Amino acid sequence: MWKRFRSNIGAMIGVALLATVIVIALIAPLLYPGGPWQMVQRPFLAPFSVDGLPLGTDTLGRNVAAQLAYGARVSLLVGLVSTLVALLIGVPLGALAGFYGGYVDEGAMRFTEFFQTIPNFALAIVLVAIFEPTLASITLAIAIVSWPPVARLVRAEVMSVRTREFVDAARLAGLSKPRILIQQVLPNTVSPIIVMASLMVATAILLESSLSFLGLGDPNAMSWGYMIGAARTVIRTSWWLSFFPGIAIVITVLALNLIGEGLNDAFNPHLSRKGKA
Amino acid sequence: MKNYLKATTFLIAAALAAPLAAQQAGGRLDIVVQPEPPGLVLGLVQNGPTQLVAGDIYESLLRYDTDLKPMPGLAKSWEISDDGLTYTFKLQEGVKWHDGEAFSADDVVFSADVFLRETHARLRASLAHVESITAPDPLTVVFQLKQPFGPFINAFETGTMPIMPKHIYEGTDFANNPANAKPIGTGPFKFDEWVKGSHIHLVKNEDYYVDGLPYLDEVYYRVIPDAAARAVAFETGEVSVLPGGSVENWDIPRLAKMDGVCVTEKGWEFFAPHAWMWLNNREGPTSNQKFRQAVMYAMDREFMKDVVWNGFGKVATGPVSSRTNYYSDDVTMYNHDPEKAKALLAEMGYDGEPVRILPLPYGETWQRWAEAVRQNLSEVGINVEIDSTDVAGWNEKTSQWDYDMAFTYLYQYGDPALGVSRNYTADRIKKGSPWNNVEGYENPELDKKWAAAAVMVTPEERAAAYAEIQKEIVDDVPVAWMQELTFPTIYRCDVKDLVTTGIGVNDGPRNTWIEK
Amino acid sequence: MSTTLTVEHLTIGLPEGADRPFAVEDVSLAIEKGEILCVVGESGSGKSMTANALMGLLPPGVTVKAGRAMFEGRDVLRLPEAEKQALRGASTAMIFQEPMTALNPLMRIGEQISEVFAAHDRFTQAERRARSLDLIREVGLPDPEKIIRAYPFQLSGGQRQRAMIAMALALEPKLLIADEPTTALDVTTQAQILKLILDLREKHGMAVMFITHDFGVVAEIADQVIVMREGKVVERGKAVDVLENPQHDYTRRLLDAIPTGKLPKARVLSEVPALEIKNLRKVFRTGGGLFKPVREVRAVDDVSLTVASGEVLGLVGESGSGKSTLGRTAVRLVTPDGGQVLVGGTDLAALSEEELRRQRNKVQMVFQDPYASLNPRQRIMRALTDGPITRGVPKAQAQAKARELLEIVGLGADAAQRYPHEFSGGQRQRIGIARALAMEPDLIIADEAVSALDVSIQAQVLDLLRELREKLSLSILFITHDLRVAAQLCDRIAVMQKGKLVEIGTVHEIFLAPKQEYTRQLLAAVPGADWDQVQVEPA
Amino acid sequence: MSIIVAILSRAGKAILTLLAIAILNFFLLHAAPGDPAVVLAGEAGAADEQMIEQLRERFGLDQPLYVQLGKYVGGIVQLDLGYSFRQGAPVAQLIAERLPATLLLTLTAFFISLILGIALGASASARVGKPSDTVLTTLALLFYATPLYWLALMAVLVFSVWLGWLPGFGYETVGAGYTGFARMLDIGQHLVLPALTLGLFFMAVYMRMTRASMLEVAQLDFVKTAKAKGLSPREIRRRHILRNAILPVVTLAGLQAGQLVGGAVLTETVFAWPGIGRLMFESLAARDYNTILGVFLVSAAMVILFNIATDIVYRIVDPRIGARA
Repeated sequence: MWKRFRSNIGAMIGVALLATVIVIALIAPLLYPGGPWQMVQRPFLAPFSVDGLPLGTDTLGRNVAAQLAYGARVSLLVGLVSTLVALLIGVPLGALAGFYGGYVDEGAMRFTEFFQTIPNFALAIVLVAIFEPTLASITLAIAIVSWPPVARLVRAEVMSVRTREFVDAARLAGLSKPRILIQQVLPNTVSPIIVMASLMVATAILLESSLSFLGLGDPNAMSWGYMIGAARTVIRTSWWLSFFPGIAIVITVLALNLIGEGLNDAFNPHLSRKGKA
Repeated sequence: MKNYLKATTFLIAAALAAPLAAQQAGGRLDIVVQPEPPGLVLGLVQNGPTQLVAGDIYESLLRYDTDLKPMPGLAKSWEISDDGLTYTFKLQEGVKWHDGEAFSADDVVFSADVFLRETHARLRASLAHVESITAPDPLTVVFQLKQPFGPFINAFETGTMPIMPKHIYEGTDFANNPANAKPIGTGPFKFDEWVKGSHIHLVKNEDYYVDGLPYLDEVYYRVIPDAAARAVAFETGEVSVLPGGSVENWDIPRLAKMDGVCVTEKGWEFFAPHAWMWLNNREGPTSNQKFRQAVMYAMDREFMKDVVWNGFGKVATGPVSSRTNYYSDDVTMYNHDPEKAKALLAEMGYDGEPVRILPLPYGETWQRWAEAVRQNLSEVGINVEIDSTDVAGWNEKTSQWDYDMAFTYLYQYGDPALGVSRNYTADRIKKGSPWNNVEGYENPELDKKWAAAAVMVTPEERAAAYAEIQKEIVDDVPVAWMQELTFPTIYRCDVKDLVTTGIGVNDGPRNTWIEK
Repeated sequence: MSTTLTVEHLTIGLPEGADRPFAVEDVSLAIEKGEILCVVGESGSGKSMTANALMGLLPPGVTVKAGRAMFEGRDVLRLPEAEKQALRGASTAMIFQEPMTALNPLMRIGEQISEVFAAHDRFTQAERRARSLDLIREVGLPDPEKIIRAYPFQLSGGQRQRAMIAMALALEPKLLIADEPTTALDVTTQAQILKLILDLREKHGMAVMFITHDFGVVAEIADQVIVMREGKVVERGKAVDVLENPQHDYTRRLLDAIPTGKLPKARVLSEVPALEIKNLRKVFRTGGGLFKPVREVRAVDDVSLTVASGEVLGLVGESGSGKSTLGRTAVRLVTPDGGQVLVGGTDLAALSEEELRRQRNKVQMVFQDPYASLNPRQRIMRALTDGPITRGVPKAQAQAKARELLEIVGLGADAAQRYPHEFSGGQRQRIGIARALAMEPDLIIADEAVSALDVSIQAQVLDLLRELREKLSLSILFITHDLRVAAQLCDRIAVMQKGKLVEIGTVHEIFLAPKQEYTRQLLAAVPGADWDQVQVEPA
Repeated sequence: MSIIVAILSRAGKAILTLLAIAILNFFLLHAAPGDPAVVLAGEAGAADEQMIEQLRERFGLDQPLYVQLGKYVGGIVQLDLGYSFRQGAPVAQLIAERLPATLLLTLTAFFISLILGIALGASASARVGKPSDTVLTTLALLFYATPLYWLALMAVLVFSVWLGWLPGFGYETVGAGYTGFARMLDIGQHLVLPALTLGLFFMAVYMRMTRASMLEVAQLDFVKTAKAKGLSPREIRRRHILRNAILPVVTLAGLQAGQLVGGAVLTETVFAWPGIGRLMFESLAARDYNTILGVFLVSAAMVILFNIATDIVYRIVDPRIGARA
């Protein structure tokens, strides 16, 4: 599997890009000890116009490069944590629905459908507005609107794995149902969940940036969406203020997608297999 | 005083009565309105967007020039008795409501005494000084005051006392009157259509009582929710007027540089929007006077004005705007002095207890402003966090006193007694409103002085009293005064006579014409 | 007779990284007009690749490296794609193994047939329809008017395969290639389809290249046979000669491995029952909702039978006969609607969920699919010890036992540390057997335990079972669709049809003197039944 | 027949779902800090307690929560969405005024994205591995990774400001007085940028899905059958692969309807499109509960309609569904 993944050029590009973003996020405090909010120079300096400010300054004279680096922390954090939370909701729900079937399934699926019926971005906006924009509320809101596909996926996977004969064998071995679900069934649904999770991180980053863009970001956390939102009114005079964070989002989301696709191909070799005797 | 007022107004009235030959009739004007007004009946809703649009439809008795001197509105002349207790207005002749009914003094009495007393909180405060309102004849209205109240002459502005049609509203539930969907006023433009989310269309009032006015055939108020899109709309010529606040400040220089674009900072004199941060005087570090002073010294308000507001406006020196009557600059000046701020903090023994800043959720400028303040404060060692919320949350938090420092700005309506004292006297400490003494400042000495100054008869007495108040209160720093705001109006230069009064475009394009 | 197709020295290369360089190596063959050539081999022998190459249907990456295939005077391997396309469906036609998936599920049968005409631009719309109806009639499908409008899912497996054949025959091809067309079908259906192919050959005189793994089928229809192994032809000749007198070792092994009709001698059975099933009933209900009617299927309908201690009871039936449900009910993977399942005096059917878990070890199962029956994410050791440890066997003891069992089933103790994907299908079935044994059951239910295996592997697993039967005196309920397999291993055979027990008796009784008509039909349908008369092994 | 039954049963479920949404959101909104009376009073430029009390009474906010809920749900059952005190009009009327714009936007974006996505995905799959496939998939990946609003800003900048080809915002040319076809054309021009911006992301999604699905279906046995019949690759793709491949795409499109309607909020804001998404966003800041709830209900109903529509398409394309039920 690793071999297949490693031989996928797109996926390796994705890994390289994501690794770069992660490293930048990690060493941001070392690179820019003054933090992202420090006003270091005149506002609206164009990129490369002043030494030491390769990406210019923003509306308050803050270093765009520093903002980007710190923004990576927030974007990645929100993306990861919200995905984890979404998995924490979606996986158990989907697993129970798929494994026990019947009324459990019916109930869980109604619940899921219910959440899928509410336009998700609108719900996220309302949730963030209600809980007030903090990193926690944003993360939670994103998780709440993004778990239903997880539940559906896990349910479908569990239903398919459940009918495999080794599950019957486990029952015959006298294993209890919860144990079968956790030990036998769930480990076999991990691959598609990983693929989906990698794509969800990407979507979560986009969602966070959209919320920030609408002014529903955490004002104490520098994020890329915040940067674009703050810069959209000066997009005509200072293109770099919205361009660079936009590119950062595109690159990160792209990287995650490439990785997700690479994982998918690696997990499902039959789609890429080129014929066998 | 009476004569002084009359003399000026008549001069202006004369000037307006004889329009210059160069003025051309016809044409259409597109003005941005942001956000979309909740309703257009000015007697029910008086917020900015509503007044911007409804200011064309409704009128009051007076208008005010950029020096806050009254001019004729629905009243062609007025008289104030020497004891300052009787205000007598002579109304214009031949005025008709947009539905064709005749306008009379009864409408004025109904509006001020019945309708607005019920619906208009701010006016209600001024009307508390009024003994009676009467209409001795169809063209005369008399306001009889209980005691002299100098600022009362400023209460006849359109947004403060819009005259509503009695024949439509009398005896009805004002808020739910079906006629609210199609507002009827006496103004230069009539309501035609409101496409929600898109635009409001007004057409020329052919029967307007001033001959030859208005010049324009129609006015469109365009709803464009995004600031960047509004700028684009102006550039592409979709709209030709951007009222103050329509675009972010940093876009103004760019737009101003374009060919055929004019910018004016006039038109906000009457409102004199004054921005400050409420500092919660009740609890936390902000309850300490030294801390509040430290905040003042810590902030580089000149920088903020130059960078955040792109140089528009003026750093505030105290509670009264320099554009408002009775302003005094004989006060302590809080220049940017971090060392002094640190010293004050050390003196009070500030222990690093975090304080929250609640920015005003009115767009990027305000957000940046809060960020700049946070940065300044953190530089002197104050722990600051920005609280974020939307308009409703801001209202809730400020009116429930759930904040440490909260941005706000308020109009001053030309007189400290109308728009300043309400924020500092102890009797105005009331939960539930973000417009009163939200900071919880209590100073009984000053309370008395505020009260006395309001009812003094001569301007000279009042000026002296207010100067004293300002000197004292600035040392106390009940709130952190930030800046006198100006909201430059950007317009195409071929739009002439757009801003002619102290309330600018809110007065409606009554005299506006387009050069062809 | 003239030769329809001549293949000379055909070599097909596999893409890099495959397990061997060539799928097919130096294969030559010829088919006369009206002749049926059977290409026989196990999976991976290259028999299907050969067929695909002839049709120009090789998967991407797989290419013809050498050789030629002369058909109608042209080398079909070297034709430009457009000409290959014109040839396909018109002069050469092909039918496939899985009638379930070989038809487009979203198109009506009629459309799919007349599409052949459209592809080759023949006939008018009306003629196409008329011809489609004729074809449907010719392949023996009922009610052509209805079939033409039916979707594949509305047809049974056999009907679908007939529809496939109708498509293949549409333009009267000179060569029909049939790739395991009956493997997925029940025996009786298989017999009918084989007969249909024979009839059509008779009528149209086309050459047929018939690919199969089953020498029984070969015996039924072949004129000529070639046997392939790992891409090479190992034996060729007339069908009779190859069957009667195989020259090559591999052919002989294949023929031997086929569970022939030779009946083993009868054994003396114990009186003690290992399993008693009494009046067992199971009804499946599908649908049922606000607007949907409930559909009932009586999968097991009042069945009673006994498996004696040490006995192997064969349970035989076609798909849908309820034999698997009976097996699953007996281990209580399915809870019956009525009746008893007595194992050592305990009624499994009546146990509570909790009680059942404690008694689970009494009956164990060996499953059909060697790939699905082991958890790919667990080491073999886990699979073999999970059950015993749950039962309270100390871990060390369970592991020792597991190693021992792996030795017994012929894999060696070190297999315990490996993952399932490291094993072949036959090895996995051995692991499955070891897993069942680890529970020390009173009874093992083997549900089609050898059906998914190649014949030679099948033979090895059957040998193992026979060996274990002796060594451990196992009681086995052996469920299979294949009478020949049942005959090799079982003491008695029970025949099921549509949920009911039709007949039960010793192997000799069933094979030599079947009492029921259905049993006789089943026996007659076994491919190669004529060739391979039932013999009783001398005692 | 079975389609009608299926729709009826879905509609029944939908009504329950909508009620549940109403109740959930009712509690969510009332949990939000911010009192609509205070906001409204605040907007008036001044507020005193008398006024706020007056407003509370008018809104019914002085009553216990359960009474408010009961009234609201009671109203909904009678198709009454309540009254917006901020806007001074019945919510149903407010929404009705804005709904056509949103429907036009989302439907156009939906169909553009679905049709273009499927077409491009199919053509990419036909050229799999070739440069044109690489270009298409890379583009799709880029659209997929680009924030919607950013794309919108850029689109306005390029096509409206720099090139001047298309209007950058609004629903129609205000005051132009167009009627009939001219008006349709005018609205159409205004629609181009928002619909494309909203649709591009989903187009990318559907394109990738179609491509993958086509490649997967191409491996199936019946494709081999079709080839063996002598069909040309084009016909095989069109008649056999595509039809089977779009089924999962259609399902996905139905599932993503919620995202599409949600995405309209952003698009409507950037393009000043007078739809219900913007109405909701603006009402939120004013705590105009009834309006927000109304928009939620209507947009959820839209999502359900999209679902039913894709369901019908699915049933038409796939004969197995109706028969199985």
